[in-house]
Amino acid sequence: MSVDLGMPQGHGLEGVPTADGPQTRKDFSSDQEVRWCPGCGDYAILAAVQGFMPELGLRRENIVFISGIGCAARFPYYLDTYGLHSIHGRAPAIATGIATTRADLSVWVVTGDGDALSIGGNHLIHALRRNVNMTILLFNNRIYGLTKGQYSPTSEPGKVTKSTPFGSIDAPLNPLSLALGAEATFVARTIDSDRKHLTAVLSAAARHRGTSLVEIYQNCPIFNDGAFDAIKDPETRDDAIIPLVHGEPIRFGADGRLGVVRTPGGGVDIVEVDESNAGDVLVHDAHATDATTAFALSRITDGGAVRRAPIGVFRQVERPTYDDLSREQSVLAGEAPSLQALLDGPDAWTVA
Amino acid sequence: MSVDLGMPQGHGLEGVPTADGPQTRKDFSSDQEVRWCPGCGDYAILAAVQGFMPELGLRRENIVFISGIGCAARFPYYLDTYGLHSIHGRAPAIATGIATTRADLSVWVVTGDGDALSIGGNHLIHALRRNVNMTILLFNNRIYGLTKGQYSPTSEPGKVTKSTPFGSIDAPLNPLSLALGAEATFVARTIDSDRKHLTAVLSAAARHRGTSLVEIYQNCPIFNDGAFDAIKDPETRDDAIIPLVHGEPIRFGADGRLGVVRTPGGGVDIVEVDESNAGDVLVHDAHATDATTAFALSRITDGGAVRRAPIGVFRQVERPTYDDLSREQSVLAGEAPSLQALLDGPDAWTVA
Amino acid sequence: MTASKSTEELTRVVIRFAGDSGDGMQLTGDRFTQETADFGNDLSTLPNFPAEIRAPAGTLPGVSSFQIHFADYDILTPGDHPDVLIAMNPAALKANIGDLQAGGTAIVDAHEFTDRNLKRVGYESNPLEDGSLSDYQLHAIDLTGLTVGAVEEFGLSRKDASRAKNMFALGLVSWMFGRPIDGSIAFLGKKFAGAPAIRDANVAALRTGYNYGETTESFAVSYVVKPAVIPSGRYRNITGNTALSYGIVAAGQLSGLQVFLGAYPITPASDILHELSKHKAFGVTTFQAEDEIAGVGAALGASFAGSLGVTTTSGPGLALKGETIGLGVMLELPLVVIDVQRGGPSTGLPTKTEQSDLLQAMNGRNGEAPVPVVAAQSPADCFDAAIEAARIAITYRTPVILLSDGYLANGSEPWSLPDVESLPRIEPGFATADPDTTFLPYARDPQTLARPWAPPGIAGLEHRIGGLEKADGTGDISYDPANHDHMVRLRQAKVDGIAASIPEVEVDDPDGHAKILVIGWGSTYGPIGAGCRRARLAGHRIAQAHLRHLNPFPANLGEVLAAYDRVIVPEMNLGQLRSLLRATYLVDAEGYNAVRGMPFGAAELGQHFIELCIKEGE
Amino acid sequence: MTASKSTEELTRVVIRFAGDSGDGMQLTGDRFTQETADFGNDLSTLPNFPAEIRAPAGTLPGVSSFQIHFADYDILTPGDHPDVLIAMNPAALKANIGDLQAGGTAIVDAHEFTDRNLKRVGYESNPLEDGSLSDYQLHAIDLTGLTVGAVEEFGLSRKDASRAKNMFALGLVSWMFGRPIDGSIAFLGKKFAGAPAIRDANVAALRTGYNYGETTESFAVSYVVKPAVIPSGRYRNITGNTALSYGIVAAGQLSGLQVFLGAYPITPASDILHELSKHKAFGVTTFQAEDEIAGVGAALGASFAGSLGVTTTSGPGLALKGETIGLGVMLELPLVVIDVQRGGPSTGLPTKTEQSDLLQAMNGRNGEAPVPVVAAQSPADCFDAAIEAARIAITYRTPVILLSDGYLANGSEPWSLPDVESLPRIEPGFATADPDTTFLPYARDPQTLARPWAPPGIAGLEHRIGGLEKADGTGDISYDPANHDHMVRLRQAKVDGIAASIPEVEVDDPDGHAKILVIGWGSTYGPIGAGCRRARLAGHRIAQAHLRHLNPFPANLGEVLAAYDRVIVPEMNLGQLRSLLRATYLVDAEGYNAVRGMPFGAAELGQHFIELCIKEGE
Ligand SMILES: Cc1ncc(C[n+]2csc(CCOP(=O)(O)OP(=O)(O)O)c2C)c(N)n1
Ligand SMILES: Cc1ncc(C[n+]2csc(CCOP(=O)(O)OP(=O)(O)O)c2C)c(N)n1
Ligand code: SF4
Ligand code: SF4
Ligand SMILES: [Mg+2]
Ligand SMILES: [Mg+2]
Repeated sequence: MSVDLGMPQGHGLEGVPTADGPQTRKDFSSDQEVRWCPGCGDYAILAAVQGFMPELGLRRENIVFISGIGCAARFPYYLDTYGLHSIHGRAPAIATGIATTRADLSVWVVTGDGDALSIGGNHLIHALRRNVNMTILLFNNRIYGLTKGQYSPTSEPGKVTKSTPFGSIDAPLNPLSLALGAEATFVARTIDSDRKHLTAVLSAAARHRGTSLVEIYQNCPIFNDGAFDAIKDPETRDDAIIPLVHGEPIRFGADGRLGVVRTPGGGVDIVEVDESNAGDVLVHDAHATDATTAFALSRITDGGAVRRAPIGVFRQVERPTYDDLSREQSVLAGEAPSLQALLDGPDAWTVA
Repeated sequence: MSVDLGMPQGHGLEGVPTADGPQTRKDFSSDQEVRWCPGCGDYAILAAVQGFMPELGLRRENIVFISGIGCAARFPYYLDTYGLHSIHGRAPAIATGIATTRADLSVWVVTGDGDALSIGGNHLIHALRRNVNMTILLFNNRIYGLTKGQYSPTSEPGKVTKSTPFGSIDAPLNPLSLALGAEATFVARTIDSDRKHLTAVLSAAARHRGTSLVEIYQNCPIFNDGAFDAIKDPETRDDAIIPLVHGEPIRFGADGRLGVVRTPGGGVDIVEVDESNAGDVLVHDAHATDATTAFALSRITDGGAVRRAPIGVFRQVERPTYDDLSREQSVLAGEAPSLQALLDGPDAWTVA
Repeated sequence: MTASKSTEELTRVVIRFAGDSGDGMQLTGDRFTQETADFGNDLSTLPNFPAEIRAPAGTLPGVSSFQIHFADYDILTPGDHPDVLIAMNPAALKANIGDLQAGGTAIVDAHEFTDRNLKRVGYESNPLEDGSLSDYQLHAIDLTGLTVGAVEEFGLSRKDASRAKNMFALGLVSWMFGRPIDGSIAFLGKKFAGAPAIRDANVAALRTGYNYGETTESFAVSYVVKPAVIPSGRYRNITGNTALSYGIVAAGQLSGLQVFLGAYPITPASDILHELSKHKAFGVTTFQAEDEIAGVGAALGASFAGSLGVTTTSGPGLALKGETIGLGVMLELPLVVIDVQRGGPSTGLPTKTEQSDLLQAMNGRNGEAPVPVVAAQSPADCFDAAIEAARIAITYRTPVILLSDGYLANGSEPWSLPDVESLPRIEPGFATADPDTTFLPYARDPQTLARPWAPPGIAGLEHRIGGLEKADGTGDISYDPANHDHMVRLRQAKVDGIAASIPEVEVDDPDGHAKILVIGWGSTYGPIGAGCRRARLAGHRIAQAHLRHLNPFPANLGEVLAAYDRVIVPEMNLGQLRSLLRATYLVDAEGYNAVRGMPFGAAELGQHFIELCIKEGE
Repeated sequence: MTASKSTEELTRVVIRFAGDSGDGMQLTGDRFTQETADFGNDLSTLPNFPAEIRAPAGTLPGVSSFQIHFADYDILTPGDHPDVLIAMNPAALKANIGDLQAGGTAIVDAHEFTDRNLKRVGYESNPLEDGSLSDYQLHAIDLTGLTVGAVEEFGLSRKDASRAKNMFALGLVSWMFGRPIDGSIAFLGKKFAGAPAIRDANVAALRTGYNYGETTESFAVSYVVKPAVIPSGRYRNITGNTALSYGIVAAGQLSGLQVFLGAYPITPASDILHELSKHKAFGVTTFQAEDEIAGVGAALGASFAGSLGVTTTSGPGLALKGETIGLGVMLELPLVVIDVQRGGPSTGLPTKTEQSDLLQAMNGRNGEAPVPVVAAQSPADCFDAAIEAARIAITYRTPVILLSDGYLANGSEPWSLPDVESLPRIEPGFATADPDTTFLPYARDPQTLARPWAPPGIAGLEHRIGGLEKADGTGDISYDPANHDHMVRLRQAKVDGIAASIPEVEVDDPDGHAKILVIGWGSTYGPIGAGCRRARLAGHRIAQAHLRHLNPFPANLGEVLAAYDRVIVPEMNLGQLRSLLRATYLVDAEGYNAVRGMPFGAAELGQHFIELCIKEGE
């Protein structure tokens, strides 16, 4: 079905015009006053993105940020690119229209855990399966920030919030497991406070052709402070953060004392690594055709309080994108025949 | 959080009143004329369900079938139970309201691949993660039947339909992978034409406490005839159907000549089995806590034409249900205090 | 035509083909329609299919029918009561006989009138024999048997052979009304090019049916309906859904914009998606979305990106799109929302027609969210209506709701083909960058009050917009009370101002002295016109006006209404336009309402108008 | 109160507390309100918070305020212009000073008026020093410094210590108006029971502020606003969202039904979800759904299963629920849909008030889908309105839309506590099985036209219903044209018939001779009433009526409207009720419209009414 038409089918930014000269972070800062709460993790993400954009080297006017509604969704206002702050949950759908009609744009979606996984869950999974060329940044603070603190589809069970005074009773979604179940081609996780890692993941995501889902752990100091303390606290983080690097054994902890191994049951587990078992440590293969191991890795982080979290690119595989295929069909359709001929059709008659 | 209150937390039908005497299939046939196309797979499913209901031994009046819109969704009209033919995609949400408020009902959702996975995808995944006690029968004919033959989210890529004259370009969803990614506790697949298997799966699904998702391969002779021929044709089916039985090695084909084994990459693969490798054949564990192997099994069926399909219960694990927990919180809340006291509040004053 | 039979001249005829869903009645009707068009009559058609895909054969719910009205003058409706009914089985007879004109002709396939089939639909005795059809001219013919006999030589199975009986019926009726069948023969040749035996059988059945009429004694008379005197030009027959699709394609060409359709299938709108998906070569991209919300969302995104975003749906889908249309109102971007109305509320009567989404179109969004509303009045008119909707959307940067309905969607009529060169261009007028001034995304064109449309890709026009209230000019978020009040009024004024660009409503009031004005919108145009004709033929004076624009109304509408003593508003709803007219113009508009899932009958309206005229002494 | 200071008597005062989002102004306002209620004044309050959760400290968008109006007589609004403004920083001063009554009192925390803070909000010079506030009585006090000093002994960090400054301000203002502070002290004791140092610091700040007023020379006068003469009874202060929640709890108790709330959070409706989630003991189950559609869907499911299904939302959410409400219309099941209106269109002004969803409530569904609409008129009235909505929903088996708005939601007033025993019961009247007859799920109660409500669980009542049109009586699917027309009219007639069960609209026309009638709905009740009072005080005659029921209208409404020469409809929209009145009664109703996200001012309306009266010679 797929024919080589010399169309952009390489990395995610192919087809997007590049900037004439070097850019700075300031080029990407809009004149709008940033209005998040003091200490909000969103600031760090914004700074990282503004700092990272010049690295992409794209023309600013060919970048579009689309968001839904939520604290996170204010993001586009602060970037001096084209931007669309849309309605709750619908950004992936809107971005699909943009990406499909414009091969020359770099399309970014900014969304929250409520926006993406509650009201917008359906659009998210369909964008992923279609593999529309866009990068989705899912700011997961495990709470509804903008509406002042109800539990979200990623909140741990038993969470006491304004809407769940006796504790929440829903098992949360694991955004990465869900994405993998929805045929995602690029799935990654990073952390608001780790600028270097965040930037590296964004870079990989932008370069991936297709829908890239990046979960960003984001602290909401007002309504869910400390949700990620285990992976941020210098005391505990080494044993809690599990960096995934393609082609490398998955080791972490001080001096790599811990490692991820496969279990006989088909999943993965964490063990202390010594000489005897160093060879068993799983070598991360982000490009595996089969998503099963990526799925297994996503399960390391259960639905409760975050105690352990792999970060990095879980999965990155090539699959034709919806928008490329759509444009390919248009090209294959050839030159427009005459409109008059279309209207006339085969059965017209003339009355003298 | 979960406390033993002697509440129904056993199998899926606990709490539903049982019938006084034996029932027959006729007890479950309504007076409505069945209006599917001749040869539609829905007939076989209806017959199987009507035949199976008496086995459950529940009071008819405590059974509710809820459907969305589509050919499949006409199902409730034909069963002499309580029924609700609702709107497109929303049946799981509506059923959540029913199941949460009524522990004494057996709640069934009937839906199609479009109804459940296109417009209704979000409600489906949220029902699954919440684990609301209901059984969802997803009639997957890989096409939109009622609207006369557009491709659906489960259609194979490249499908030529009325809405895709040049072939569809979306990668389909795998309903079972998606369900597993959405924290489902019960995931199964069966086939319209295999009444015995269908009945066995329904029985397991009904008895599971929580949301049971049953994908039923259903032939649509009008718009997608033969979609499941590979697993129905006596010539090919032995090598195509992979029955999953908990605790049994996964073997199939004539004389069990084929088997499922784990691959080094973490997935599963199909091999010819002989003495040398019989021990490697995967023993199916539907009750594994980790969903990874179930996920791997779901990947055996890729998005193209159905060539191979595991059938049976992929996964069945216990997790408290949303509705039980909700009722538990209500019980824990105790007796209602006086309404007058609530209205008065702590700060009332009296004007003489 | 041989001389052995006599012919009779008629001015107009209504024929209904009815049979099982599997009997090919729609195809038969389409062919007869094309023959009639070829012959030169004016015509109008109305298909009617069951909600079920294929209900069990031989049942009442499984009956499918196709009606055609043709005449030697210009006609307006598919006709109320058939003069000729072709019924392929007892179910088709039972479901349709009540509509047959007294004294009309019923042609039935006697083969199907077995005890079993009769019982299945509740006939106690055989109506072909029990005299219950004595009011009609009954032709009970073994159509199946004759067909099977005629195609024996092609070696088909009996089942396949009997399938050609619809072509036998077509041949017979074509003979009756002197239709040329060459076109149909050519058509069959193409359609079954890959299956020669079936092709030949169908052609043979068609010819045999034709000859059967000519030779059998039971058909003593054939009829002549002379070609109509039709304005000269090129014509084709077209359904509303096809015309609407072509209108969208044309709007893209006329504006030079790519067209992006985001749609989720729903009856009776799906065929627009089907049609548009064929026209990629015209720069049309179609996207079958996961639901209605995604469909309109993607369309709005495409508009943001510089395409003409379009979404198609029916009533339940429009309900789902309300929030996103509201976003479009705030973003002030072009967006064409097409609602092919069907019977409601809720799932309602999905395959039937109705006009009950007008108030939803006007008000189905939160806040003050005015949206222009445009309606098509006949199948062919869907083409113009679509272009007009696109013109408003592009020129005024606004979502526009275009209302069609189930009757227009599937009904057909001859379409006087436009000369593409003469169609007016639509100017997108994209914003351009000016290095000397800051770009103001919410500045206004003084004429149209439209804001600049600045799709991504142009340096210097970078801007961020969204659903929060925006400051006049800059488009920045603004919570300022006075600005909000101003913007609410500005959006309303922009929509109201569209009136300046639309033609005044014209009144058909032959001598200018009528006291009663009948005013309608949408697909009731034909029946209302036909009803007025009847009243006038009966010697009464009555005026007719029909609205293309429901929001804003044409500038002269208030004046027009005020000029009549009585204003009558026939609608296939409980009075939606009527309430808008009353609220806007304080005119005591009276309704004539029927919500039956079917177009009004010309006779019914004519009767009503005549009664009104008599009361008013007109 | 010592004799060392003089006191002055006032009849009414408006005070506004304004500060940063983090300054605790809402709490301060709540406490002052409770003190005022304890004292016995009539009162009305209006909180006003930013859309941002916590905008950067010291910025204009971060300002949060709380206004209270109290008096020695019954008042109707939270007041137009404050007499006293408490401004905790330069942003709060800048954002609010424009509203302060000329000659009014401004109390500001001088500590915050640093160069940096001034610059941040665009003050070029210090307004406390540059004479720009000379029209006001300015009290520039180092509230922060005084507070920190007062709480030194409790060993808090400077930051924590300074946090108590809102209590200092509360103490000071309480002294100014002779409010009792014992209740607030008790409140702080409870609130900070777990943090004794903070508790003690807050209490100390409160007392110090009080004493500061009493001892400092700069406050020469304190004021007395005598208790109002209020009908005897028990009272509490209540916000609209709380009253509405209690109304739902009460409706459950009065009907004996379990209540099921399916809701998705949205400003300004979320607090109803929060409140109801506390009341499981009253048989209330709350379900935070994945979106608005699931929320209303689950509620409808619960209703099918025999509970009172309720869903809460605001405008954008109502848009999403339209399709499901339409299903509710077809299923004819009880369902209460609560829309707490906010500024629109689209995301609009989420934290501001507006009345612009009326037409959406009336028409935001496909097909003819009539739904009763009820509106609350004041915060406390939300209780009665919720019970009324539930009564109609249960009695008539129908979705009912209950309209509140952002002002009612968060505004408060004293509520005359109902005696629970005297509240009328609501009879669910579930269907019962009768072995001798077939159950007809679409049979009708001759009085109400309601159909039977037969939740699962009863043998013999098994039935299947859905969104397709149903045959009268049996509820079977029916595509019959006449049946459809009948059912469409029947559903309309059922809703129209509700008028028989609602009270006639009452007109407040003191001497019965006014020529001008002002009619409103919803939260404009207070300002319209206050405006009419002003007009009457100025010697004019003007009548007022206010509608609880928007669909159907009260039976006598047409008569009432016809009795006046002019009908004026003030609305916080562009004229939605106005258009309904015009369409229904052909009355030339005139609008007075402002869409500013804020309640009308009494003075503004009074002025407008007076001008009208003068013109009419009233
Ligand atoms: C249709 C609609 N429903 C509900 C809302 C209210 N709302 C706005 S944001 C939000 C959830 C925000 O949570 P999340 O996406 O996690 O973003 P965060 O604020 O935490 O960044 C909700 C419920 C809305 N704006 N629109
Ligand atoms: C809101 C809404 N959108 C669209 C439709 C039209 N519609 C009805 S069923 C259907 C899809 C049916 O496909 P599926 O769920 O696979 O069921 P099947 O008919 O194949 O059994 C669609 C698009 C509708 N009824 N309502
Ligand atoms: S509420 Fe939480 S997520 Fe939102 S801006 Fe404040 S800190 Fe950030
Ligand atoms: S269209 Fe297909 S799925 Fe629908 S009833 Fe017919 S055969 Fe069955
Ligand atoms: Mg969040
Ligand atoms: Mg299907």
